[in-house]
Amino acid sequence: MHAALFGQLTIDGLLVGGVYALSALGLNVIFGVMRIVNLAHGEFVIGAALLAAVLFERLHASVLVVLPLAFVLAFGLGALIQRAFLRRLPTDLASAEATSLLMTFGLSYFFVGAWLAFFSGNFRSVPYLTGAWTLGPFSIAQARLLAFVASGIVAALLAMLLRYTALGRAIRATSQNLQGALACGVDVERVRTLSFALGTAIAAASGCLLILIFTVNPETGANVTLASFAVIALGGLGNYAGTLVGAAVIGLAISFTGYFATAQVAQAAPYVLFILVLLLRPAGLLGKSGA
Amino acid sequence: PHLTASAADKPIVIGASISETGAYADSGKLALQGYQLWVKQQNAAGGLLGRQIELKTYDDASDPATAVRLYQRLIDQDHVDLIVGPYSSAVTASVANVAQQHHMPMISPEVASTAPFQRGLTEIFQGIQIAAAYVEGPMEIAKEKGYKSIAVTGEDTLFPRSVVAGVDDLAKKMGMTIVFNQLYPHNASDYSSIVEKMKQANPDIVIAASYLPDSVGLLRAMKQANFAPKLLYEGVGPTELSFGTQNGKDAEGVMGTGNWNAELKTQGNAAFVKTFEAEFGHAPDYHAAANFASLEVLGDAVKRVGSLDSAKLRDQLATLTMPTVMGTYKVDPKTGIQQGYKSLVLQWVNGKQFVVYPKALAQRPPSLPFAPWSTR
Amino acid sequence: MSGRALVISIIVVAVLAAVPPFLNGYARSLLYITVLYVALAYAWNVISGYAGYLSFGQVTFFGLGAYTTAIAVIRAHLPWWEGALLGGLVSAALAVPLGYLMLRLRGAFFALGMLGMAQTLQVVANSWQLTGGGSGLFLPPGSNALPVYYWTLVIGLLGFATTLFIDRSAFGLRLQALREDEQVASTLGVHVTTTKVWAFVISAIMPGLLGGGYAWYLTYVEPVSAFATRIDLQAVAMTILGGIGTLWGPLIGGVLMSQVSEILAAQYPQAYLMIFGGLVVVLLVLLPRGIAPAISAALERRRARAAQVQR
Amino acid sequence: MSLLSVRNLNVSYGDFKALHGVSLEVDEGEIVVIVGANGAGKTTTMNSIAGILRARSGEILLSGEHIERKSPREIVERGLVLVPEGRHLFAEMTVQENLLVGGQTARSRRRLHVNVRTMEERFPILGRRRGQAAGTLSGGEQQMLAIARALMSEPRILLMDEPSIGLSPLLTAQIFAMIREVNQTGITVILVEQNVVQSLALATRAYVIAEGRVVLQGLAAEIRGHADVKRAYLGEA
Amino acid sequence: MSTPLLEVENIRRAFGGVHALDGVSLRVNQGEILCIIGPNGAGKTTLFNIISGVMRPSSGDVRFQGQSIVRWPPQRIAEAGIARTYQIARPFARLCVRDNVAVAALARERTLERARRAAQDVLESVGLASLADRPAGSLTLTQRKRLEVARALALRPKLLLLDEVMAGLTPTEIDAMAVFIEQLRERGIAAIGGVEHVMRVVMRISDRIAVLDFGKKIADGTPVEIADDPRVGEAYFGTQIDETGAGPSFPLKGRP
Ligand SMILES: Nc1ncnc2c1ncn2[C@@H]1O[C@H](COP(=O)(O)OP(=O)(O)OP(=O)(O)O)[C@@H](O)[C@H]1O
Ligand SMILES: Nc1ncnc2c1ncn2[C@@H]1O[C@H](COP(=O)(O)OP(=O)(O)OP(=O)(O)O)[C@@H](O)[C@H]1O
Ligand SMILES: [Mg+2]
Ligand SMILES: [Mg+2]
Repeated sequence: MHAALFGQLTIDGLLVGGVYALSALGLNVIFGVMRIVNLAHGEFVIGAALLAAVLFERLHASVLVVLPLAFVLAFGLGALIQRAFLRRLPTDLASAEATSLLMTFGLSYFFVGAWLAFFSGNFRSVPYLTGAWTLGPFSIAQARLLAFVASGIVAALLAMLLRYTALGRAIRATSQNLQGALACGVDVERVRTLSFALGTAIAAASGCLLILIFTVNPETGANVTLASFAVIALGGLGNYAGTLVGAAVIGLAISFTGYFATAQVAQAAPYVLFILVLLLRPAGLLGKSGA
Repeated sequence: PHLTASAADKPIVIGASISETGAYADSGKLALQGYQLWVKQQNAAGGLLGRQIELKTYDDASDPATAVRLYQRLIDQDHVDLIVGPYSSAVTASVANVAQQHHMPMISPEVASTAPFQRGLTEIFQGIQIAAAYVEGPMEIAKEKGYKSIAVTGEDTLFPRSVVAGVDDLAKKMGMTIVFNQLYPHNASDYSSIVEKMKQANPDIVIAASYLPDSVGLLRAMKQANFAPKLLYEGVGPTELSFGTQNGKDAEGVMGTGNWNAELKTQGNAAFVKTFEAEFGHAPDYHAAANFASLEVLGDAVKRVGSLDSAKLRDQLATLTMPTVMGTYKVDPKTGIQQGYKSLVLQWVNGKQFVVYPKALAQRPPSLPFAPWSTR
Repeated sequence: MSGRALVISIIVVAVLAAVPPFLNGYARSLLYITVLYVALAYAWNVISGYAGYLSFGQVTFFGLGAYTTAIAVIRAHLPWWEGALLGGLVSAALAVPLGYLMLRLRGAFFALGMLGMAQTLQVVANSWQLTGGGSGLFLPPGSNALPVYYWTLVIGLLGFATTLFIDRSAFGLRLQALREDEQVASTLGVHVTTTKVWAFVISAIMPGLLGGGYAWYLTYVEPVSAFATRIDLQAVAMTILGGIGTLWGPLIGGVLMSQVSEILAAQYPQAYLMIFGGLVVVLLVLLPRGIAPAISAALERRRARAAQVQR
Repeated sequence: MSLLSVRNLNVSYGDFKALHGVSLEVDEGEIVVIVGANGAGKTTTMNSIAGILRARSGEILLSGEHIERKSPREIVERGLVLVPEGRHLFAEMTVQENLLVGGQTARSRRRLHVNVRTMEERFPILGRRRGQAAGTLSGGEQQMLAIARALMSEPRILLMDEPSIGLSPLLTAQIFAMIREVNQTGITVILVEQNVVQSLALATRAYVIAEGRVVLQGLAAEIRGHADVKRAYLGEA
Repeated sequence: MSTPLLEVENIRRAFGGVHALDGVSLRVNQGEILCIIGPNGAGKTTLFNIISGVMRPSSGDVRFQGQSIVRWPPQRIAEAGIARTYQIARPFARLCVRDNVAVAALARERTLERARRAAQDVLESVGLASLADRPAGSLTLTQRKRLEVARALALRPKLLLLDEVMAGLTPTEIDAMAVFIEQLRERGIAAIGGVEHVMRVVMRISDRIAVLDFGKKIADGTPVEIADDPRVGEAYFGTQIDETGAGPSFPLKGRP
């Protein structure tokens, strides 16, 4: 194989991985703190993506302008959902995990319906920065690079929030040790609401970037949820650094299998990879392997 | 159903399911408007057999099981007098069986693949040009220009497969070689790998049997990989008007197959376009036209038969030759496969679609080669 | 099951068996779909309700059954029901190794792992010559829905009977023990892996058998609709709303939800998904344990009150 | 008025009733020890006081104010803080971050950082391990961190659940010395311990809990001499 | 000498850097009662986990009636005749008490009905019969501990591993449990008890006592020998001599 081709596939894979990374980070923040796998995650991504597309069509608004707007809207929406519904789920029930999964499943149906009513079933994308820069033998898609860089910035902001602010410490403390956080007087209810809101907002941000690369309609959210879950399953649930690695692995797997096998194989690659990794290392690639 | 005295005052009900939601939702709205326009015009002109016409539609969410149940509901519970088919090939394949069992003739306005018609069913009729003929146009154009090598791709589902099924034979006949042939699955999202592979194969022309989302995705991936073949054909995607809005200048030069065009000099077409725009405030596309034309044919058949007798209606639809906004309707009486309508190759030039093939109907010659990305 | 419940069940079954020939095609189809989903819900309830392994991918076996049947009918010219039986067998055969593999995962990992499995099989169906790739497979047209309905009804009854059996058998007790605590169950002599793989196989055979009927009913099989996640999620929602891990839950949830969704889909096609999803959320807030447990709790209370009054 | 009074506390886990009407009184400046066998309900009592568990019924008053319906945060803000059983450190966060979370109810950033420095002076080993992940500390260091983290919120009353668990005799002695020191700075201490001998030596008063009930209470010395206690907990006939 | 019922040979098990068990060997004969004492974290539970098959040792062997069982799955070990209780009671919360025991009885009985009857008998013997229909999640701590024992007994074991069954019991209950354990000997069931404190009882019921400390066995002998062993006194009771000097007091807590 030519080195150039290898490089090109690597670039393509990493750039795609970048966008998945952001969406998966949002999912992982929610899981880390609330221990809920949010099946409606993809719907938040897609909702924001479609909003960005519609605002671009109607008002020629740049996604970079829409992104903060969507972030704020989704933040509010996430807080509302947590307060109104998720908080009401009983936690002492033996089937608590099933109930929370089902509730987020119900939410996902609701939002697919809502987006259909809102945006129609049309497939949309945003023709913004559709070109590519050439760098020696490589071509680097502008939108992908932008999405990658923006993902990186949002991820870095998130990392900074988590590391250097009181709220971030409270979030990490709660996800690492609920009992300890309670004992320290962390307002866990508030942390949960903020985490769900934050996870949702990050989903929305990733949606605004995703739309630069993919063509989506309201029913493509489930794919995003699955891919994001595959990413965090690879990187380790609750492990934020692992998420980035997982996303890179998934992106590369899609890119290389797509080239050397078929597009069909590439489509299945995230799941196959995720199942394999789980069977070999139940805690994920970077997770500590259990006893 | 037989006419009784009281039934004569009741409107004739035409039933159909529409994919208003689901995978094929894009086209659903315009398809419905095509129906609605015809019903409105026909009612204004006195209806059918002296009775008013009413349209009864449900949303099948592009799901075959749902569609089957809805057609049964239309026939068994709502007792509609006539039916027309649903949108997608997959949904139609199952619904055709319901029509067959109830002996209700059914025109499928938008099913281009012939597979559903080759199962010995006697009640369904194809209301659109067959898929296998789609690629003739672009290949003829390519041959004229002396292009030799072809890369073939497309979504791996019924209709796109029928589109590319004939490429092999045609290529042999025309002395061209296929250097790449690989499909991608439904709901694919990332096309960069497949485009990279095509680029490595270095073909003169790319034939992609794609719908709207994948044709946009492919085009974008090609631009990003800086890959521009001399001719780019992308199935039915480019015939959608939103192909233009979603791609802007990048759409320039892309070809696709349409079954209809606003400028087409078919019977009643100009009036159709004008009234449609007046009615709905936007331009019709081929979905609207195909569905409108199917009702034109059905209405005409009813008039000729003079009743709603389904057996006679069936025979009439099988043998009828009739001009519509789409061209001339004529099917193979045995299978119901369309023989009359011709497909058109459209090309985006200066932000608009033009018919470039067949020559007789062309509004302008094809603009080739497809410009390299660096020169745009 | 009490004597009265038994009598009611027999009457219900008799009606379900006797009425369809007199119904029009639409009512029959509606009944078929209802019974189909109830049967799928019963299948799902075994692995997810009794064994505690929430699966979002039992549709894998539904699709497998559909394809096996289509291939058997088209290639081997078998009658469809033989094909469907074969579909059940193939599903069971796949479920054994798959169970050994996948049941090592827990919680959301198993749930989404199974979802991924369905996606993977869809990809296989999409790229394989034998399955017709993306074009799918056409079965001979002109099929009559009635035999498929009875087939489905019988499997639904089998599902009910299996659940009844699980509720009162050694196997069922072991299953529930491992749901509560696998490690403890194993040190008490429960063959944990074998037991849960059996449960998984039961939860796979039924969709395999049902998928065959579905293929014959639709006369067409293609990857997207055969492995549609929404089929699975619908069965999941029905079971949990009805009451997960209970005998009556899948029935109550299945009948209720399929009727509600049919009405919603016909009346408010645009708002259907929103209402359906909203309903799930609201019901979960109100009845987190599902309808069947809520009913039995209410009955329990009434009985207690009656007993008090008597005293 | 006592600083903390717990009256008739009933707590359940699902259907399982863990506490049956537990009552306690703690005065300002005391060290009160609660002893009892594994599973007697000591941790349940402590967690309920700290607001981490919700009692079915009963009252908890801190300086006369009802706190049984208050959130853990509100309780910490009122000066009652728990060093939980099993430490519950934030294992992947640094020592310093753990302290910062402990002080997150602080009124100002300045105050927060002053407190961190104070803790690092008081526990020099923590100062030296400032940047190390808490999970990699040794058992004794972890326990010190747990106590320091609790002290970060400047409590009036400190609840400690088995602080000596898993510690060597030397470290246990150090921790107990530290508890006395903390108490001497004016902080009231409630201590749960299975290390009956040492804790009774340290405490002013003691409660014995069995099966979710207070079965004995009194001055530490009296309890130490009680026949039942000798037999059940000290292995003496 | 006949082969011992159970032989544990040079078992090692590490968690990360912690050596929970560091070359421990033990023997238990038919009908013998062995108590393992040692502070928190000495490795008692880990040893039980290894014997009962829920955990694999890093190295070493376990033989039961002469056969190596160290690679067997837990259910096979249970069927062979080793039953255990869990230190922290782990009832099947949503199952009723009788069914909790019936699960274990199924290893010996062929039908569910007979297993339930056998379960009822066992429940009688531990004094839980009146609670047979209650969900196990609603039991009190002592009741849960008894249920643990009942489930283990329902397996009709040859060897019973009792992990801290005394902990948390009141003095009277401790006495009752001691009597119960002594009766095991009469029924020919061997037992290994892991006991953290309550030395008085340990001395009374044990045929032999093994002392674990920091994952190592530091002594093994009859109660009298153990009481006299200077090493034990030093390592286990040494620094903890009660200030009244009245003999062994509460043991040390675990490792640093
Ligand atoms: N989350 C829980 N769910 C159910 N039961 C519980 C839970 N936590 C504790 N219990 C039970 O409540 C009782 C009291 O437990 P608690 O932890 O308060 O005891 P403790 O006195 O602190 O014991 P230890 O000395 O072991 O720390 C025990 O029987 C225990 O099994
Ligand atoms: N799964 C595990 N992962 C990591 N460390 C473990 C694990 N299980 C036990 N340990 C460690 O191994 C050592 C021995 O633990 P074990 O539970 O066997 O002690 P024990 O003698 O039963 O103590 P106790 O009296 O407290 O029950 C302890 O330091 C413990 O922390
Ligand atoms: Mg405790
Ligand atoms: Mg232990």
